[in-house]
Amino acid sequence: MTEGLALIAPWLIAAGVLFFMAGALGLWRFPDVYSRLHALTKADNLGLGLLCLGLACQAASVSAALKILLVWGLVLVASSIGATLMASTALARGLRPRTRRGSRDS
Amino acid sequence: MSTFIIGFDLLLGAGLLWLAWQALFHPKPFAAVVHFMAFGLVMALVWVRLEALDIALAEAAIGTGVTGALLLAALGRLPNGATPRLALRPWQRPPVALALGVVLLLGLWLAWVAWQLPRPGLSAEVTAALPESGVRHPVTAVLLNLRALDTMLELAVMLGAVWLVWSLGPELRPYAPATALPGLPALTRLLHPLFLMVPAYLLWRGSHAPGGAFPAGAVLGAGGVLLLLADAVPWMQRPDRQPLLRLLLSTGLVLFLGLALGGLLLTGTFFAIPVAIAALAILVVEVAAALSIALMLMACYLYGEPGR
Amino acid sequence: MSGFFALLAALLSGLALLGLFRATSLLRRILALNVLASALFLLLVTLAHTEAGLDPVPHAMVLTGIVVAVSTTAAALALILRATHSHHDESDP
Amino acid sequence: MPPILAAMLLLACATVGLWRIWRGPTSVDRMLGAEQLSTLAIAILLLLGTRLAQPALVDVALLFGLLAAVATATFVTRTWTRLHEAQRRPEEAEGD
Repeated sequence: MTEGLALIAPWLIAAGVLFFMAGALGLWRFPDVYSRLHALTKADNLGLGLLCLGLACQAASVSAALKILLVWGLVLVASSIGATLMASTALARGLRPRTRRGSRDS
Repeated sequence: MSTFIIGFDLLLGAGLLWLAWQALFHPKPFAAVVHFMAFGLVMALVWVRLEALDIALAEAAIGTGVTGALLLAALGRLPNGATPRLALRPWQRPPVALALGVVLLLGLWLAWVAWQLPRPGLSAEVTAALPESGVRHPVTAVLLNLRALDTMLELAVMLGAVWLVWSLGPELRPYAPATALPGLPALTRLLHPLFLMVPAYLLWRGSHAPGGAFPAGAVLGAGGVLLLLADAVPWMQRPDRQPLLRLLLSTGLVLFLGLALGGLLLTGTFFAIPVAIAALAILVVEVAAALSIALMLMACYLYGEPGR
Repeated sequence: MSGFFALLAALLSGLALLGLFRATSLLRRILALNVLASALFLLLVTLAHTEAGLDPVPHAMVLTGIVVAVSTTAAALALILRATHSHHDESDP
Repeated sequence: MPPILAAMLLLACATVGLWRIWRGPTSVDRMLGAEQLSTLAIAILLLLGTRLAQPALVDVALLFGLLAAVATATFVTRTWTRLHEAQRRPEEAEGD
């Protein structure tokens, strides 16, 4: 059981880093605020989740593993609600989502 | 391995310099403030790298959190627009460049002089005094027993800042948000248990590991700021609760003074805490100091006296 | 290694002084003061690495310094807000 | 994947956040850049915490997570308020 966890942990961490890179790519290249918000919150939280799972598999004790997972849960709550707050404020302030090719960047 | 660490250091240093440069010279004030918040974040990583975990905790809570919130709240009230660039006439450029060069050289020279100073340090003395201080973590021992006078004066400075902010006039009422934000109360409710649990944990850890009253008070204060944002602490504005608020604000300082005078009575020396009660006394003072720091941060955030 | 961080602190404080002198807005001056404070904290903590191990006294000083820095920032921001608001009240009516 | 290599890759991702904070164009973009940096810092701290066997690093990561929420909430309730609404066209509403 423990050996299986130790075997799977590096792959989980690598997958997490991959998702972080995908989020960074989205933040860099996506055309408007809303798509960048989408890319960042989804990819980063998934990346952090996989990374936390991998690190929790390697953790020294169950309580340490639980604390690492607590960090993930906290970031998940904070960034998902934060994304909603920012998106609705941006919409109310008149930033229009990009709808078709050729429309201007917001 | 060590190449990796050197690369890590270089990246951190380059990031810090870039962020500081942009925080000071980016034309837009909002961008400057966000750069400064990111600067605090990278600074916390630097503290971790330098094995100063107490400072990393305090910087994470205060440098990025509370200072950033203060600056962002102030930005919303300041007239916006890019700040005017400093216009220099052609003949002014050489002397200004000369002055800047001299300043940079002076900074380097001062750092070099400080670097060359003999550094015996006080770690041996602190380690020797640790058994009599009542705690096992040297930084907490220095803060609350060995150099407790500094900490008390620091609380007094903070109270003075609150006094100054409140004396300027009534609380500045916030402008309405751009839209209804139903997520905000949910965020507050979900995060609130953590904002109470984490400071308690940090206080408990402070006696034997990095933690203690300053990070705990800062985290509690940040939680209080979140409550203020969601309008969840109406009692702070009620006129009949003002005496209670003032009492709580000064609790940390008053208990510290009581400890100092108690030491004077019991042992004949100002701030000499008897070993037998040191652990308990430090714990009580730490709890009161954390509570006061949290409330003082919230009080500063109102930018004026509430209930007036 | 710690020489690198001392150099970084010197560069940061030079940058902060430069920003402090060239700033045209009060908010920028506050940012510059905060960067300067961080640079000095960095220098202090770097100097706390001695042959005998970590010196806890500079660490405690920096901890109190961080809290003092945030309270000065709050007081200065409150002063700036009051100054700009009274200016508007005079010019508006 | 060795943790140090993972940490280096995450630091490489951080350059995108730095660029986004500098470039904007809107203030939400800048806040997003800062949020990405804080998530990356949490990930790096957790990696280093297990690598160096320093459990206190997890506490620092926890604080980063808590205070990112405070920054976002302040931004939407205090900075991007109705104050400056009438002063410019909505397309360039940068809130700076």
